Amino acid sequence: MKISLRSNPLYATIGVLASLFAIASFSYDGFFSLRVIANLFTDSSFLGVTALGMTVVILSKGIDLSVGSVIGFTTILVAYLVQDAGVSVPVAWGIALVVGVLFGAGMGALIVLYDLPSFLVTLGGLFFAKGMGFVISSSSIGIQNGFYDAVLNFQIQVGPGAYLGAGALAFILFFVFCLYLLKWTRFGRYVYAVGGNEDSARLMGLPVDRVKIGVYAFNGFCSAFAGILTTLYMGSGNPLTGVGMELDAIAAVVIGGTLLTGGIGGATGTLLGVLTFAVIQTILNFDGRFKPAFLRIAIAALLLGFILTQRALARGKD
Amino acid sequence: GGGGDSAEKKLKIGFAQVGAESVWRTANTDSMQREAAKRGVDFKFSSGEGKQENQIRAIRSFVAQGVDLIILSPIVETGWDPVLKEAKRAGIPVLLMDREIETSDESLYAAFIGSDFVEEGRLAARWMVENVKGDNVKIVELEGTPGSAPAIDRQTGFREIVDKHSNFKIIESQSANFRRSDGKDLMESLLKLHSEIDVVYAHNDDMALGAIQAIEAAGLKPGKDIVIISIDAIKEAFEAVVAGKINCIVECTPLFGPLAFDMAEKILNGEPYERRVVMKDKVFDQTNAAAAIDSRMY
Amino acid sequence: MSEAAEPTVSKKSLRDNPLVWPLAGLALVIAFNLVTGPEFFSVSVRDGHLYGNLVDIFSQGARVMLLALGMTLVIATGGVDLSVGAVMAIGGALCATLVTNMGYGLYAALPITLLVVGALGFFNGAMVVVGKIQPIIATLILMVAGRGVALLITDSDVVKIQNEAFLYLGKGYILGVPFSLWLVAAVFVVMAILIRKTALGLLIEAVGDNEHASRFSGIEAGRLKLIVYAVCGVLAGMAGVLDAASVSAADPMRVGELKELDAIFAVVIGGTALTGGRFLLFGSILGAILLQALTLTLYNAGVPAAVAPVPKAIVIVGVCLLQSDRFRKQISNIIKIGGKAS
Amino acid sequence: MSNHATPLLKVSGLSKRFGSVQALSDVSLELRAGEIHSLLGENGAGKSTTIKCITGVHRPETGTVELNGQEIAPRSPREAELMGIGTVYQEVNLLPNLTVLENIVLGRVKTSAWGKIDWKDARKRAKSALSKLEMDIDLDATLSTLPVAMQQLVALARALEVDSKVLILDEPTASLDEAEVENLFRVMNLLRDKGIGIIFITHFLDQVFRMSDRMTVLRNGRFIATREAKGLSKQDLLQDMLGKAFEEMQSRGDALDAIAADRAQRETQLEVRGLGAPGMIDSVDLELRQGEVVGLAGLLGSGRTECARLIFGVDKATTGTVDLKGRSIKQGVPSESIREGIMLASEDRKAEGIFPNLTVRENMMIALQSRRGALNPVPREEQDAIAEKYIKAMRIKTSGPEAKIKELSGGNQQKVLLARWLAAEPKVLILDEPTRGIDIGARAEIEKLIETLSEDGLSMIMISSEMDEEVRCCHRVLVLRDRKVIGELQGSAISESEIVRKIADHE
Ligand SMILES: Nc1ncnc2c1ncn2[C@@H]1O[C@H](COP(=O)(O)OP(=O)(O)OP(=O)(O)O)[C@@H](O)[C@H]1O
Ligand SMILES: Nc1ncnc2c1ncn2[C@@H]1O[C@H](COP(=O)(O)OP(=O)(O)OP(=O)(O)O)[C@@H](O)[C@H]1O
Ligand SMILES: [Mg+2]
Ligand SMILES: [Mg+2]
Repeated sequence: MKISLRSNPLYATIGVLASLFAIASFSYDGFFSLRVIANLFTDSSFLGVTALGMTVVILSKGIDLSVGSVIGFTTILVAYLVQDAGVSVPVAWGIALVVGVLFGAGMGALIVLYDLPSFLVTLGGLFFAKGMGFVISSSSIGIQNGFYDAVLNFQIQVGPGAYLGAGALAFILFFVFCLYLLKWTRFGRYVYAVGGNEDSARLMGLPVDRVKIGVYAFNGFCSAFAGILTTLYMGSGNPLTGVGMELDAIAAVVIGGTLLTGGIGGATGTLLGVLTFAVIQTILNFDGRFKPAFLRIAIAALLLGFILTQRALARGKD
Repeated sequence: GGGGDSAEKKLKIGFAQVGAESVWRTANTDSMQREAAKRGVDFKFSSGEGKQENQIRAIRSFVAQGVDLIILSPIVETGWDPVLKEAKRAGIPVLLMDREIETSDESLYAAFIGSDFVEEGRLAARWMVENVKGDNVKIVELEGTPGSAPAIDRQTGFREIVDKHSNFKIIESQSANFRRSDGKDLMESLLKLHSEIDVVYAHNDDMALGAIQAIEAAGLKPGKDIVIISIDAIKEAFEAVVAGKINCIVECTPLFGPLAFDMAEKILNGEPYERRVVMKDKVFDQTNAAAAIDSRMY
Repeated sequence: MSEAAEPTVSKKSLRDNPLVWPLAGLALVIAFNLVTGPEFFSVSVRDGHLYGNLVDIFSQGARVMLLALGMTLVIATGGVDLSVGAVMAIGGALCATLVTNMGYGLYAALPITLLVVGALGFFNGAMVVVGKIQPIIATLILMVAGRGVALLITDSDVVKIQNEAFLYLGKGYILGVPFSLWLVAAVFVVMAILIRKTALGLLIEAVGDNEHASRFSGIEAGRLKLIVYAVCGVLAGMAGVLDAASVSAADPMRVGELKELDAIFAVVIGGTALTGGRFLLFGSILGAILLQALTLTLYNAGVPAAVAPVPKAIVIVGVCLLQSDRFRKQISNIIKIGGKAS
Repeated sequence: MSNHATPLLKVSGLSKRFGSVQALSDVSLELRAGEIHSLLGENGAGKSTTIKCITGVHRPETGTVELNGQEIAPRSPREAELMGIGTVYQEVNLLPNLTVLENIVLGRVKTSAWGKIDWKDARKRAKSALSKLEMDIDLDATLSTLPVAMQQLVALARALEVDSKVLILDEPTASLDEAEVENLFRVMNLLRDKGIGIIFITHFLDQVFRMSDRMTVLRNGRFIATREAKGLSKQDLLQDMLGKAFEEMQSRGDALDAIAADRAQRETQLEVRGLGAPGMIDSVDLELRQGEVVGLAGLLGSGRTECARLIFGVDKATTGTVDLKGRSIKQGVPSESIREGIMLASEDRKAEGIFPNLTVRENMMIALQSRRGALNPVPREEQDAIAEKYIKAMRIKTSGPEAKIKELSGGNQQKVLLARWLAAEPKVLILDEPTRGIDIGARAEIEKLIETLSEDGLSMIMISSEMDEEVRCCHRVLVLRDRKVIGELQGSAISESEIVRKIADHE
């Protein structure tokens, strides 16, 4: 079982992503601009944060299907607390994050303590969070709040017409944090160890159970965090938000080169995966000529082209 | 060709559509695209695949592209303020289509053209109250996707009227996600649960058409043993009305194209326009469906 | 607690049988219905065929059963197929278009459809085997594109079906039992024979258990995977045709939405591990039945659709917990203590 | 200095069941400070299970473990480690996706503020651990890119890195070559002198006699005896282990010349010409006659495994041909090779051998099955017959043919794999380390088996790091060095000293 990975596939991914961007820049007026690049980060801030959490889960050889629902739940929870219950925004955010962590830790505990398949437990989590979102409110709640406006008005100008808002900045900072977490901290390395071979990790004396619960708790945090970013992005809460986002997140992680079999991959790849999705979406929005039927096919074709080129390059270098 | 003069710049309009989840929706998209082609507009179409985040992303990219005007068919009512502010800052007017939004700042959009889902619910209920007789009419409501605007509004409007009539009672209200096969599955099970159902009110035609199949499979006659009422009025539903299987459909037209572009041009040319245009929804039943069916486009 | 409630330390063979747990889940659902409304179980004969909730569970569950059967094999090889919902849409759309719009007879349209969806499945397999793309991504591509293809086939319209033979697939009865059920039974039997009477099943399990070692044992993992994905495609297409037939129309937009999750759920709860290896075709059927029974029960109990996911989650986690040795031990301890105390 | 009244580690009355298998019953063991204590027994005797009960991997049903007179009950290997018990488990239990460095230090790294791992310190410690073994491995190499033997050394380095009072080594020498074994022994002696107690498990009796102060023998999960090494005869020890007298394999001496000459006369079975691939091995020529056993000898990393993989076709050769009975075999398609009758028993049993969740029976018949084709199933009766035959013939310890193979002890898994290949009726069988981890009784049987198979006309290529084994089994030996064949020995000319000389002399 010889896995020769290291940076190779990552370079391939960067290369393909860059050329995709370059081709689009030649094809569409106004595509090549700081503004579009800044938008890539703003538009994928919440997907990016969940995908980073998902990266950690997948690295530990687990999977978490509940993220989309937890995001939806968080948005409606925050909107309810701020708008209807009159809780101050930081407190509402704190509550949401704590709930997210507890929810993730709960699923993790079930998975670890009873040795259950993570797929099933988190599928249960998906349904549960989805239902609970509707229990809070079955329709969307708009957030009208001074604090929100202030956060939304906070922007860093990076170029003409190009701003990085709070969401994008949070995403970038969080990415750096995850990079650090995975590469430099004990928890991060244990995650890789558990994903590489759980039995061996146990025999090597690593606290496997705690790491696994930690992974799901961390991902619960990420989902809640992403939910908060979503409320910033939309200025509202809606239990329908986030439907199917678990698949987007998993796909972004995997396109970034993290293996579903665990133990191999990382945050940088995920960032690239998320940006890939964003670039493809932006291209389609810039083009704007497709009929709905062709639109889906175009997304798939771009995705396929991307992956195949990336694969071919990575293999060529081997 | 060569009609394009550099001085006379082509109009660039972006359209953020909800998705392609139903015949009604694709007819709506079609109408817009056809009209845009006719007028020679540089038309940027984006499908949100049923997700608000995608729609917001599309609007932001329209802003980045510097379109002249944005048409938005919002999937939900709330959550548009941040992105509409961005469009406003860029000086791009926004035309809302099909659904209204909830906002603190009405200046965020230039105008609204669309239908009133609550009114559709009311129309359906009014038809029922007038045409269905009985002391204890039992109604089954097939809801759309939980949380979606049409589902909520069509329920609200319908109940508003039903609540005023004590001889009408909604005995069951369940979601079939606007889907035909879910409509059938749900109806099959409700038929077993309730021995007597007088009226089925479906939030869209697809669910009604699915429910009809279930009713027939149970050996009953839709339209006779059970009164069927639905909303949208796609062609297939019209045919069912003519065939006597659906009793009443409330039309919610998707053909906004010509009107929307007229409005867009007015806004851009600074001509006066009406800020809120609500399409007049029509009600069809056995009495008038046959005459209208040939004019159906979708 | 009475003595009867003592956990009968049943024979090892029974406890180790993975089919026990979906059955236990099913028992749970049945018990709930017995308490809340025994009429749930009434089956009568109407118009010469069986009529009742139990029949519906099977006839409505038929589509997910077909999906789950194919998905079982794919999962057994260590893969997963996310495209089944989209392939369902393509299958229904293609068959209906051929029959309704192009005037083919069902006997020509059906084989063509199955061939095409089989080819789509094969395409999935090729991306996994030749392209060496992780299955979840390889099949995601068709999942996204598939619905577009279905829209193209029908020209973004819903295709009405009036062909009698076609409708029979969804609404016909043989000996009072829905045709779809016969179809699933036939597919299951054929698959079970093909897989268990030949060595295919074992080889698939070997590939899923340790693909690397399977190469050393001379198993052509690639070829097996291609076949398995193709079969999964065919079954998904078939489910799409059934769906179209049962509502007399092929809707390219909403058919099969989220069905991939249902199928995977049925497989996993049926005792097949998502990590591949050992698989249980019958378990997946039971899983699909459990899922459908649950849906019907929720309809019947009048649980609002929006909150319905909560009880669903509880059942999923409950069945999960029953599968866990440690949980069962804890419960039996609690019961023992309770027994002593009283 | 060692206090005989309170032993360092005292295990008494351990019992452990796995389902229907009573793996241990009433096992006791005493380890003194500053001694090397061998734990001996056949495959499946319960050695590894005893270890795992001590270190908290398994929870024994009965029995106690005392460390320095205090009862301990570690709930995980981590706790055991913290108490001062360092362990190298059987099979390489490391993390293939991480670097050598991480594999050595993970779980014990220091962290600074912000939870940052102090890699500098870690690197220093890993280096010093490796230097204890006089090893120089690239600390940043991913573990999975190293050969099994190298991984084993990394596992050792990991165990040596902590300052344990008790060191447990479960078959650490199974995949090491002679020089590395020497190295390890040197370190073990050093540790013993420091007063550390070492439990040492191995199947090599000469190593046992050389290294241990005392030894404890298990048989069928039961304690048989603890004996002083001094004055103990090998025969007595074997009697303890096997429960019966043992007949040792004799070198065939001059008779071998005649056999070898006879084999050289026979029809050519396999012909390899110029086989090679860049980075793996330079062009190899090899001719294998019917019934002939050809050994590949060389040091670790000399390219023996690579050679075998190319012939079998799991790796694709870029040059050269492989002909079986004059028919050219398609390169790079193992399934094709198997269908034609060329088979390889891989050295990496975990990754390339077993199907962990399949049964013993299925693991045995799978190669035969894939040879016959999926649509031509091996009838159940035949499968049962195969399973029964080999379980009996190879004395495989299992609760039955329907047990999952992962529940078997390491050595018994190896036997099942051998059975897999024999059941598939090969024409040419390549055995890469076939006796790794196999007990002495079984080893003798396997050697006998090789002889019998050869007499029946099966051609074999054998790779073994036990040179004496190659000396006893092979009719001809190719000596490899630096991925090249550098010489050949035949018949009675094959001897350890000859092989070593060839390796050393070559320029
Ligand atoms: N996890 C398990 N499940 C079931 N049976 C097991 C398990 N682990 C060990 N056994 C059984 O316990 C017995 C003792 O195994 P153990 O691994 O201790 O043997 P061993 O002496 O180390 O043999 P070897 O020399 O082959 O490594 C064997 O019969 C084995 O099949
Ligand atoms: N010191 C070393 N460090 C890292 N890799 C090594 C070292 N020595 C050898 N190798 C690797 O070992 C591989 C060749 O080993 P191979 O398995 O063919 O040898 P072998 O003669 O079969 O030895 P064995 O089977 O005992 O491991 C090569 O890939 C080589 O890169
Ligand atoms: Mg052992
Ligand atoms: Mg080797």
